[in-house]
Amino acid sequence: MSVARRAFIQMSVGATVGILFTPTVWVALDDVSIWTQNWPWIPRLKYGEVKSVPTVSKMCDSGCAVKVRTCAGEAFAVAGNEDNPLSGGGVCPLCANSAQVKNSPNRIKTPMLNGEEISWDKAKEVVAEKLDAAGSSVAVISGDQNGTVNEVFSALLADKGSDAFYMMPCDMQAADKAWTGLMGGYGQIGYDLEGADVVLLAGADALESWGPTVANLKAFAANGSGKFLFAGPMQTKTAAVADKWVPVPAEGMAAFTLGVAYYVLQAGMTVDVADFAPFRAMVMNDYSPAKVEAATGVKADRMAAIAKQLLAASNPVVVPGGSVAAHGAAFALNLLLGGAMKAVPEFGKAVSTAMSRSEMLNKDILEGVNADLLFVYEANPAYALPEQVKAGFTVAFDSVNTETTASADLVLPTLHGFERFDDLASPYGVADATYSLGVPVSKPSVNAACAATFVLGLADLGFETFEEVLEAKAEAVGADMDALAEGGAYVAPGETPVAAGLAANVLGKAAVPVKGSGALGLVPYTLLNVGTANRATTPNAPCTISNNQLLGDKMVVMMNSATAKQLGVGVGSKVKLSGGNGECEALVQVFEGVLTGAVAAPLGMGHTVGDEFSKGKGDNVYKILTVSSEAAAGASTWAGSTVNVAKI
Amino acid sequence: MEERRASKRCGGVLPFIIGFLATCVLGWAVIPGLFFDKVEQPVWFSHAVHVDGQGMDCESCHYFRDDGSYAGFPTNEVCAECHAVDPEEAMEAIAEAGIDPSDYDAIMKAEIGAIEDNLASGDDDMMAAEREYVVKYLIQGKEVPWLNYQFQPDNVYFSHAAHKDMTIEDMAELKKELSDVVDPSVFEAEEFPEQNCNLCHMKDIHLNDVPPAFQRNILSGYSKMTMKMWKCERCHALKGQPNACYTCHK
Amino acid sequence: MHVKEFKIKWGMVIDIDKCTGCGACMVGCQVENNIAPMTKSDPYNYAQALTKDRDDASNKLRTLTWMNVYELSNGKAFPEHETAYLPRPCMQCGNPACVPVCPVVATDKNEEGGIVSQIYPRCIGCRYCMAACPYHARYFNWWDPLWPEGMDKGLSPAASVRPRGVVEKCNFCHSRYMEAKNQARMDGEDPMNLSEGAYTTACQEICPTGAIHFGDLNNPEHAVHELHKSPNAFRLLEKLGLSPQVYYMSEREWVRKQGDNYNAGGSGH
Amino acid sequence: MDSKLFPEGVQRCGFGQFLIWTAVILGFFTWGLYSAVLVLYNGIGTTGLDNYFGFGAWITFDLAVIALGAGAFFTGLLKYILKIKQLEKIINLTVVVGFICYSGAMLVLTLDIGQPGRAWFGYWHPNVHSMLTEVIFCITCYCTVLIIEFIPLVLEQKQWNKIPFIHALAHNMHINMALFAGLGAFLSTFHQGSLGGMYGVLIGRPFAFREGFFIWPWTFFLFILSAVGSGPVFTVLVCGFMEKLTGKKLVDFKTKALMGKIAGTMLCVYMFFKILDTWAWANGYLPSVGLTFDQMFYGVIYGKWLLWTEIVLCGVVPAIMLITPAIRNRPALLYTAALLDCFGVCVNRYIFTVQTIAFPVMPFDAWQTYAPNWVEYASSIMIVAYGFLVLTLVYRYLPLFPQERELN
Repeated sequence: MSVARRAFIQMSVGATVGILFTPTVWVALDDVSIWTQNWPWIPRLKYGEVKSVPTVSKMCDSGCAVKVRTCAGEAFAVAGNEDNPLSGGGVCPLCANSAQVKNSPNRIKTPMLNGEEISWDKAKEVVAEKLDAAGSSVAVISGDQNGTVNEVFSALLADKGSDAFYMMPCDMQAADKAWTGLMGGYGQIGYDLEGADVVLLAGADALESWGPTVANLKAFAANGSGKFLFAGPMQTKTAAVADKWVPVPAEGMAAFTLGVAYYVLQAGMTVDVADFAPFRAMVMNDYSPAKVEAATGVKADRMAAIAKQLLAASNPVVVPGGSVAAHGAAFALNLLLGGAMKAVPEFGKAVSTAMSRSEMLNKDILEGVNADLLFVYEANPAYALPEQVKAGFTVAFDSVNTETTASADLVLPTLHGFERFDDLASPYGVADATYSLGVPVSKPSVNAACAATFVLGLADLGFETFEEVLEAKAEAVGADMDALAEGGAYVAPGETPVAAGLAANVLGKAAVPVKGSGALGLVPYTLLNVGTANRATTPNAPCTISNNQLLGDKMVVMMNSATAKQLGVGVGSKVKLSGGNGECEALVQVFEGVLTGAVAAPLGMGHTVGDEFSKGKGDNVYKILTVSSEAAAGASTWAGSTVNVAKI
Repeated sequence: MEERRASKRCGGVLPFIIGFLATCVLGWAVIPGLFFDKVEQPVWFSHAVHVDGQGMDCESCHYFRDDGSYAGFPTNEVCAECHAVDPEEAMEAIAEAGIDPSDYDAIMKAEIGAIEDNLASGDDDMMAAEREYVVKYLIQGKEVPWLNYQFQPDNVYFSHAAHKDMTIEDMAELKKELSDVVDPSVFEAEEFPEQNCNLCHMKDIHLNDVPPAFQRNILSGYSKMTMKMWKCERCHALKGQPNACYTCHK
Repeated sequence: MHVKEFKIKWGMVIDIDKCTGCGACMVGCQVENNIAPMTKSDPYNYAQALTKDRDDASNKLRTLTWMNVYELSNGKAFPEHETAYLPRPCMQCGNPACVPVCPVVATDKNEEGGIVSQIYPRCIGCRYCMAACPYHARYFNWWDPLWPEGMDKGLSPAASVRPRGVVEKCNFCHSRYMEAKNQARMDGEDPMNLSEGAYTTACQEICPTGAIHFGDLNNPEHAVHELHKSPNAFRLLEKLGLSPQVYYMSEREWVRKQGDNYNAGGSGH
Repeated sequence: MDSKLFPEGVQRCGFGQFLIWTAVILGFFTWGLYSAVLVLYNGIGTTGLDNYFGFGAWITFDLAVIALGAGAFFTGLLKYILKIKQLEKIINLTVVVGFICYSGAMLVLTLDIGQPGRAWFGYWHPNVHSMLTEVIFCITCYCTVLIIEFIPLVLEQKQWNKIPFIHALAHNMHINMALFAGLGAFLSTFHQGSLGGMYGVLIGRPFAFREGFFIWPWTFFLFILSAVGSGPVFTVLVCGFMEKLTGKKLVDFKTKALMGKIAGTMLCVYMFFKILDTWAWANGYLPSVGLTFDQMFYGVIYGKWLLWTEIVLCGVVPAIMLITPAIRNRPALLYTAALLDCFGVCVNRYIFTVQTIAFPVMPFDAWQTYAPNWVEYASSIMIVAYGFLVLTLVYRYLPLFPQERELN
């Protein structure tokens, strides 16, 4: 061993010892651990003034009144708006994630014509040209149930001589058909859930997805002494907190309601309408408890007990869901009981040539749409109604990519709810006429525009911008624009409902349960965190979706153990559900809260377009729903859908 | 054989000592400096010009909001109260002049009236700095990415409101115990300033004309002046304040 | 058993009979506390391609949900079946199982208010606290937090973004406590005697049915003070002696029993 | 080729054969290294662990190898402190095995913690109440002790030992080895105990929680006993395996039988207390918190068979076999008993690690199951490969077995 090498080794040892006597190693160790606290690939926070700005969010069907929390002007969270009766401080799980959707990569960034990016001017040219060519063969499908944007679209249709305004299927439509159509009533039906002392939710999943959900939940919470009964084919989340769950098949809901009405009539309750006698006779003859029990499987004494509870109550209300007949039966029962059902007067129109809400609800989308030019506004018919909608040229307005925008000829990005003016006029179900306004909170982050303003540029409807329309609307409502912008709602009390008749002859026929030919009843259910027909689930919501709906990428359907035994399946079995014109794949979960002989499947999954949180997750149950015609009521319904289940 | 062994022994100590001393010197004198990058502030901001020259207060820019949060660095909105260049007007003028709005140098050279007429500075250097701020940030609607000498990472929660009533005078009693935490000269002034900023922030920053470079740790990204946890803890302990984790972390 | 007591004791009383399990609290919590949405792929990490995908939200054993809603069943067959939903934040135990086990004092119960802290920069990620917590209230960052392109600009200023490899849990939105104290200081009030509602958690604020009550259990002016003494109130796993600061309420006996099946008989451990 | 480096007077296989053998080991090692890199680069998400099973294969592996490595400190204790002369024939091997087990465990721990860059926090911010802190301290200190115990063996390498300084150093270290043996015994006893204590203190986990003595739950003492009841025979197994592999006699059977006797005695003591503990847990503690013994088990994966295997088949049976001279003195039966014993202690560590956290404490929660994925297997195999590699090199170049020359 040479001296040099040895010296080198010794020097190295010395150097090593030496460095330990300096801060170098220890500081480096410390810095490394600090580095692990602030890895450069971990996003940093931004700081600034934190504000809460009131506006409305329209992610869910009814819309939520919210306060958007911003930091340095950037929206980061959503809180409820205590000053607004639609919120009372609460938010639904979809709208709770609205700020994240605003920044989602799934936003449509710019107008697209057949997949090519185009300018807004070019888009306007294209639409104007198509509008000229289409003449009166123009249709609109709106995913907005209560916004003034519908007035603008319907006024455009009126301008072109068309009445083809369609709303996506909703209970509001069935209610309107029953109330104004069959029973000749006035106004929009509302339910005072807070003031009622007994609430029979006859198919209305009011505390999860039906109507103004957040307002319902607030009313439920505020209603300290009221009893809530839930009738439906499945123990939904509403049933979990209701005092009693009464298992009733969806197609039997009308018959069940009339079965309850039987006892109410027996107790001598009357309504002062022309066809009361035939109505009474119809119920007493055709819907005796024994007959209803035979048709629906609901025990007569169950109905008697419910009727007794309703009769004993001072302010009861029955809240229907499902078919037109179910709505009619419930309205008749409410009129008999004289309780907390309300008729909510419609607000004045901003655009004079626009349709009234009832007129907008008149057309039945389930019967099919066909037009040369179709406008789809923030709706997703290509997902929920793939077979019903046809058009020569489709213009889809939406803020995010959906099945509908993917298949549309022209895609026009709308501003996100927090970037635009919007409003909420009496969402269906509220007891009082309620008007709320939403104002922009953030600057647009993509090349989007206001859909209504775009439409106003296509025809002379008397306004230049949607903001002007909303000013006119506020004036028509009689509200103060500034107070509305600060988040307060304009409220006018609901009135006592008055009907021309009880539609005895129609109801008698329409209430007969009609079931499809499949082996099992299909119970489609909606959970807001899973999504609606128009809105897929949001980035943070999948964590809240239970393995009873989704397991991996597979949809989960639920049935009780008796049904599972009958089918020879168990927890985790893979099954194929076929019904309507389609098929779904799913895994089985045993849940005792489903009617025997029925299978419960979650709506809102199985998207083929969208972000990674919804795309390819589960299956689309809309494919296997069967549209059946309620011939007597002149409407169509999904109630009574059945499926065949095969093990795979 | 004897000789070799002797030389071996001798050689065993000397190289060792050389190595030891060399790294000791390196480790104390040279290496610590290598941990830091020097980064200049994005634009030249002179506290002296604003405070001395314009007679502004600290609170003009660094104030408490109504909710008790602290505004820290002023936003464009605050700056624009004096630097009254209308961004829209300026952008229009830039467009008219046919200049790309992201080509800062060209804009600064073009002497656009909408900008130049509203500059407040007197001498050329200051005017250049002000112009730079206006062109690069104000009219672009971008906030200036000021470098915070007292940078703290996101996991630290610091409440200015909780410290606002502390005075340097009170703290002077603890100057010995705090000698490693607070620059001792802060306690040596004849008359203590009204604000207590000097306790943690760069001393007498309001008199500063050319802001010093920000020394960024190459590994952790911290400022050389970032107050480490033990300093916060020392003072809290001395003042009888809680040192629970969530007192300062989030 | 040693229970740490403080003058202020922030606590929750959750009314199970009001909870519909809608999930708004979970979403509100994730948004407030910068919990990244669960994404399968990491476009910025090339080594991810070599191994398996990250987990998506359907894998409930890998999700990060400080607030988690459990579904309870009374175990009976149709039609006698009943369900209930039980939101589970961190229990902020008086005698936490997780605190004494942490080897590096990254979690502690040492602050006025009794909130169990969890300090991310200190945590070495040994997961001993997770093994110790019977409520599954502690979560591990299995992957780097990742927000889909552009979504990271809307982060909440309330909580630092945690790197992978550390444990985290609900802290009753602690930075809101700090903000409430700041506001009190600004208004010349006593930050150690906040009025009801001055400090709220994100889950409580967003809950549409107001099922979650929050306040100082020791302060007679706060609603939870009375609520937690209700005969229908109970705590999870009472008998293990962890002494949680989160209470539940239900009029349904089977729910109370499931919340604490150790309640029946015996003197407790 | 490298025969000059071999220990004095022994034969080793050819260099080519040695290279092939090493290459095979390195193959496994590289596979494990790849998984380790994935873990460090991507995070622990790559494993099969989850929020219910924060502890899994790695911790089980750690606890098992540390228990099996207990042969080092216990044999050291007997040899240097209690002066049982005969054990010097196997003491070198116990030290090497102990070193491999402990250093391997530490390598796995670096992977197992989410933030390896902060591993030193255990020293800088220790929580004196945490059993894990005790583990971190003792395990690192004891690993250092093992290195110190290992060094003289390395220094005795034939070529190095020719240097007078190294020769003297090795000699001096040998003389003072009793000190380190004592220190090692102290450290090791404590952390074997604190590993058990880690589970015993979990008040929220009725499966593992135990009352105890002062701050130590009973599991603290049970873990020490089970470790010393299995560590010595693990060394015997390693020795036997090496003999099979090399075709040479390395340690006389008398020594092995003595090791068996030592382990057997300790195992008997352990089984006595373990059975007592299990009984008291099932009949005393569990009912006191409203639980039953049956509720602690689930299906096949967490069935009672695990407990019976551990206590009866791999506990009582080997204990009887090892203390019965007639059985112990027959090689085949000694090895069988040793295998059962070692397997038993592994099962024990597995049950304490996994079943403890698998039991759903909240009544409405469900049992979850855990299976390690390839990443955890591969990284554990990496440590095994590392052990093989160290033993291979040590056997080839260091005078590991003082008896080798006379026995062959």
